[in-house]
Amino acid sequence: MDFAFTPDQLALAETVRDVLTEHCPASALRSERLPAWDRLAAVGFFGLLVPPEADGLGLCLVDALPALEETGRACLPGPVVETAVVAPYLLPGVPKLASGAVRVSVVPPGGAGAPDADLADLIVVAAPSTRGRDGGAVVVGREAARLRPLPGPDPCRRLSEVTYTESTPLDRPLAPALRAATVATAAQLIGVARRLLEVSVAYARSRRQFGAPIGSFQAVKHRLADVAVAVAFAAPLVHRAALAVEAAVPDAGLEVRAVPDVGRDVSAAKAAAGEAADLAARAALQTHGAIGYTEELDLRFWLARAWSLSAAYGGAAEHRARIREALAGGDLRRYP
Amino acid sequence: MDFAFTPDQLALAETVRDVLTEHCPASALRSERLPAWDRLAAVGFFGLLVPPEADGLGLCLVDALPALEETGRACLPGPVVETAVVAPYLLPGVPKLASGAVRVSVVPPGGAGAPDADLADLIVVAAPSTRGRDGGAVVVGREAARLRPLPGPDPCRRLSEVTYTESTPLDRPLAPALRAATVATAAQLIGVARRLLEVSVAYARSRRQFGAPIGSFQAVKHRLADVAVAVAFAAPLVHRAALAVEAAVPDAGLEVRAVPDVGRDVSAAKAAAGEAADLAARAALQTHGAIGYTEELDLRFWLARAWSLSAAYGGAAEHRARIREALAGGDLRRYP
Amino acid sequence: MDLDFTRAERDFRAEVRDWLARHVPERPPSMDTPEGFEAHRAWEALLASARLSAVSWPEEYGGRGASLVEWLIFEEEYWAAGAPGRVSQNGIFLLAPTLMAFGTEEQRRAWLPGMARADQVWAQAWSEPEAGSDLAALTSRAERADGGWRLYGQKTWSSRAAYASHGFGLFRTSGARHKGLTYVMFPLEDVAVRPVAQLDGLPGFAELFFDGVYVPDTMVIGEPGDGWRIAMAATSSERGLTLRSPGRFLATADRLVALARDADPALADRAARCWIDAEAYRLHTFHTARRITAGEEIGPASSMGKVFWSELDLRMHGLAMELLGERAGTTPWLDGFLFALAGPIYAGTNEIQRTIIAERVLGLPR
Amino acid sequence: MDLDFTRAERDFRAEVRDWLARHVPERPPSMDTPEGFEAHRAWEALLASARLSAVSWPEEYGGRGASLVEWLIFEEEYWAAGAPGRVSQNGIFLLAPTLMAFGTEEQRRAWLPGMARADQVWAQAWSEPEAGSDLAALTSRAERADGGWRLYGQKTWSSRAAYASHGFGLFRTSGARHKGLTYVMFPLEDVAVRPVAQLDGLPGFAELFFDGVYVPDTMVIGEPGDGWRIAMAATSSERGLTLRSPGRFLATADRLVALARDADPALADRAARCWIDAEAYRLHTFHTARRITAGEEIGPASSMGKVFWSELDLRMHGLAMELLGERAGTTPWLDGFLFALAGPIYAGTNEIQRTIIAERVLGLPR
Repeated sequence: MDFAFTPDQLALAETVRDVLTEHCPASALRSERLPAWDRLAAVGFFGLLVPPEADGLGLCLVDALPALEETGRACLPGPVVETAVVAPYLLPGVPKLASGAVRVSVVPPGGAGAPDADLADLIVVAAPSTRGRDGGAVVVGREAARLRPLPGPDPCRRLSEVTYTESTPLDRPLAPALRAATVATAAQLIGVARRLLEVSVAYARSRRQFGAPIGSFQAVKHRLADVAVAVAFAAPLVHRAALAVEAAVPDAGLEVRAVPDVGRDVSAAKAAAGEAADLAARAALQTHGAIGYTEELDLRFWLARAWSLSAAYGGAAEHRARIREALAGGDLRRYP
Repeated sequence: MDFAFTPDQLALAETVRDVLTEHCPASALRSERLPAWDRLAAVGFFGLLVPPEADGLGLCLVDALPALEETGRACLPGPVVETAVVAPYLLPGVPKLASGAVRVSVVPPGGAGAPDADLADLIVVAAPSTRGRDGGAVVVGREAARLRPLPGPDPCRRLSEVTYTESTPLDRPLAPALRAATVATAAQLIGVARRLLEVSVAYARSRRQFGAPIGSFQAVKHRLADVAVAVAFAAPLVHRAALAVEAAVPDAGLEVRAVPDVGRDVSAAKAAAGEAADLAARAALQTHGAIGYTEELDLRFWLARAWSLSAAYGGAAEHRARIREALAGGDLRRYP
Repeated sequence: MDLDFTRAERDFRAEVRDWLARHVPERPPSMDTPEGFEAHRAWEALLASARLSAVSWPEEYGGRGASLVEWLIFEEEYWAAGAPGRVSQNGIFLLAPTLMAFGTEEQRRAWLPGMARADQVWAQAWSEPEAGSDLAALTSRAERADGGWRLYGQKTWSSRAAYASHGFGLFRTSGARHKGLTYVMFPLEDVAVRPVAQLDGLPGFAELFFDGVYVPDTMVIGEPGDGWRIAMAATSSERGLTLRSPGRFLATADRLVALARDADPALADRAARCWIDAEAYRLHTFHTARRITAGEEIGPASSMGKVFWSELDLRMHGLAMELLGERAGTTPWLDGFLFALAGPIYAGTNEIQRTIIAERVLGLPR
Repeated sequence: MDLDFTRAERDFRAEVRDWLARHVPERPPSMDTPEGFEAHRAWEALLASARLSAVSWPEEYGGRGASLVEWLIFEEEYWAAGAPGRVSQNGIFLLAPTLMAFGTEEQRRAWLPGMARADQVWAQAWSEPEAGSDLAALTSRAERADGGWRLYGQKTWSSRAAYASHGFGLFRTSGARHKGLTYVMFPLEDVAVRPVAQLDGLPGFAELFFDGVYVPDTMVIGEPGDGWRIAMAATSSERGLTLRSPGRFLATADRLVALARDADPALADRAARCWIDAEAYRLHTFHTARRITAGEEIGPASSMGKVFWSELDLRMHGLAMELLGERAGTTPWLDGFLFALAGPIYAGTNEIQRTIIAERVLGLPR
């Protein structure tokens, strides 16, 4: 039992944070579709989860989690989770995946579309959702796909409906990859929420009304405190889920660790992270007042990201319904 | 359209309020089981809804509503709603009902017990609930009933399980009486909530901490403002329900008024009033701090009443489930 | 107490419903685009042709002298019919009540009929960069000029200003804080207008820069220096009945319940709660209308309505976002959600409203 | 990062679970009745006989030197087994950490073993009638006397004091506000104790009246005048790990989910949320334990835990009240609800906690 990120895991996040601070500033969100991707590729980000035999680092999801949180913090555009997390699970044999030269997008089961599919080389399209069952998926090359843009709130995470002429069936199970994608998205949401909170605190310290910084008013303080609490208690659920996703597979070196219900842990993480980010977005808007609504303020990118990622890979209500069903089954054992 | 109480209706409430202020002070709640009942009887309170042919005033439920709210405001003990509202519907022929000489208690369908049954002369016992259907009821004389006290939060509204040896079947439909009882209880809850708010405001004005009255702190202000809002928007639902209960019956003098779904309106009133009272109770406790928990403070009587009446005639969740079902049926027409 | 509509009220509802069924256009483009603005103006003119753009005004100004209850009925029918948003909102519901209460007969005759027909469209201009929630901190000023005033300074969050023809707001003529503010109408043609794009990318607001714009005395409402009192009366009506009529929320609630019909019961339950809350707002408003008709002052109690409807609107649209997930953008709910997010902020933030309720309704100490 | 328990931790859990399964008594009467108090004391003595009353203490004081994680495991098993509330709570979880950090070795030897066996039961005495949330406003005082101090003044909300043998609290020896307060232990036998009945009619608290009670210097913890700093360290531990371990809420959440299993889905959904929140609190605490073990200061972040668990506890019990309706009083949930209602108030109200989070964690201005 050592429930804290290791120095290596934190150092990786620090590296990613530095890259993103330099190469994905808020101004880049207005002008570039894929800021910082090449730089992230250069530090090995897209090979973290790729097996060593395919030139990756063969790390676990939990190792990449703080780094993924940084991509949320920076509001990094592009199919990040799909390329860095889903692809190593489903397409580990695709050449150059680890180098970041291949971008992947995904239409999850029941999903409306694929994020940033126009920037992807390969698109994984899941069979229509069959409630809990793994209906399989196919891989579609970009040139064989027809994309129809879906309007949505997030200018930096554009969804497209995907139809296609040719496809290759996937021979790997979809469910573990989707669980990992859901947890990775939850980690990004934690990053988005933390950034929204930081920005709101900074604004509340500087903006003055009625002769005092608005951050000195109890209503503002308590609202932002509530966001801090929500984020603080959502994050460990996300970290646990990342461990559960891997621990559900027996490890040769250790005894088999008992994860009673990985899906339940994953849903708990996504629901809590999505709700924390939503609360952070509301609080950010209420703190900023009308200026928060303007296109001029960078805030809007993080608001949009909070909303788009909350809906990605299932919304909070959907995940809680799954948790409810799991609990109704009567197995209340916990991991750990 | 004239959605406000008439001077007559308000004058009646004023009379009841005066009686209760004098004869049902908080101190009486500690020492008496039936404070102010004789005085209320003397001003005709128990005959308000009794038909004129049985010596009553033959008024409508809405006429008595502000007066019923006063009984909640005063935390009046005894089976008030059962005697003043249910009995005129179900037992209009019982002699001396209008004079207040006969007290009635009720075990509603699915209810755990009868309130203050040991003080009642007659107990109406509904058949076990058959979800929406009127299973009928019987009347039991006090001497034929065996009472087993049920522990509960409210020392001034004690519930008893009722078993009996002899009973008389009721020949009147139970549903209209239960709807009226539910609305009357909702009106009492509004009264309880208003009193809790007043007491909390008074305490917040006088209690000082950190060198200022606690009512000057934004957190306290905003919490009490939320209570005021909840009460202000629950009350009209209760008033509408009282009109709907009567308007569902065609009136010779007027055209038939369309009440699409009386049960839905009644459930809306009870759910909203119960939740407003619950919010008022929480806010009262948080405002008073630890002293709010003490037996010495009168506050506890109103807290207990908020909880006991919230559960009486169905809790908020139960009523909202009924509303949900009604809406799922697709009839979204409103009254008026 | 009764809740039954009179024969006249029912007839009025039938007439409005019938007219709307025959005239409501397909959803026009956003009023914050040039073509959408013109489409909305044309719609206002069509409404005016049936004397339906401002039903509660006296006939001589273009209304039909409808009662408050009739106005509420109009609003219910209007939003239930899916009719377009009101591009004349600022004029009809904010400026007009002020002209009725504080303007001269000449001012009313000069401006109200054109407002009813949307010949002029009005922008409001309350806020300034350093005076958002704290209106008394305004610094824009009006300086005495021959037979009128010259306006200097900057306004922000001026809704509709990107395309409107006129505006109104407070300008400082003397004094500090609440004192010495003057209520001024002005044409926008001589004002520098910088549109401000919102989350949806469209300029729902603008910044206004005044560099000596001249307005004659006839454009001042009430006495110079009396603007704060006049504006507060308007703000009170803004927060009260006229800003957000129940009809809008009833229509939203109906659509939400339909959207949630086959949803997870936990979500359907939240929809049911919203639907009931919309009813509560409607009933509460009938009661308020009764009080106003009886000559009562509503005063700070209108803050309760502001808190209630703005949070209800946000809950409804937030729930719709949850129900629709990634498909929300293909429906009008996403735009509605972005609009609803502003509810707790504009027309006095909900924090300010709660403080007003606490201090002025409940009597808690400042 | 990993979440797997070591072999030793799993063995410890198995031992505790087994012992509890064999020894947990039927629900005793409330510890706020004379017979219930004695029953709870007897239970503490039985726990102590298995070195389970204070597992994290060093062996020489009656503990078994358990790690923080082991202590959390103990708590999970303890509450899952339905074991009684801890009548020694104030001593073991509030006073003992203070003695460990600020007491002398003599004080520890004098008091800890007896505390572990419940030979002495301790009441806390922080609040005063005019200093509830504002502890710095304390006026009770300690006056210098030969080889010790004489205590004067009044304390209130002293939990357990109706039946306890000893108490501890702050007394003013000089200065104003935070300065000049001294941390004093005292026997209750010479203190006038007025029990205060709670909502449930039982004296969970008492008022204490001091009229010159003499305590020797050995009953002062730390230096005279240094009490505020010492108490704040204890309050921080009160708010952090030791006041409300996750085990309590996990057990409640399990029972709640079972209670809601056949309930309306809207209620079952709320139960599911509570269950997950209890897990979140557990995981967060594992992380905190790791930080403490690594020598980090938790500091004001512990306020987040206080807000979270107290509101979770109230949501869980409030939901149970809704699920049970008028039958709640026939179950332990009603008492649990009344107890949970105090959560947002005691150990620093949640308003104060939120202000601490805002100012000291987020850095917002005072």
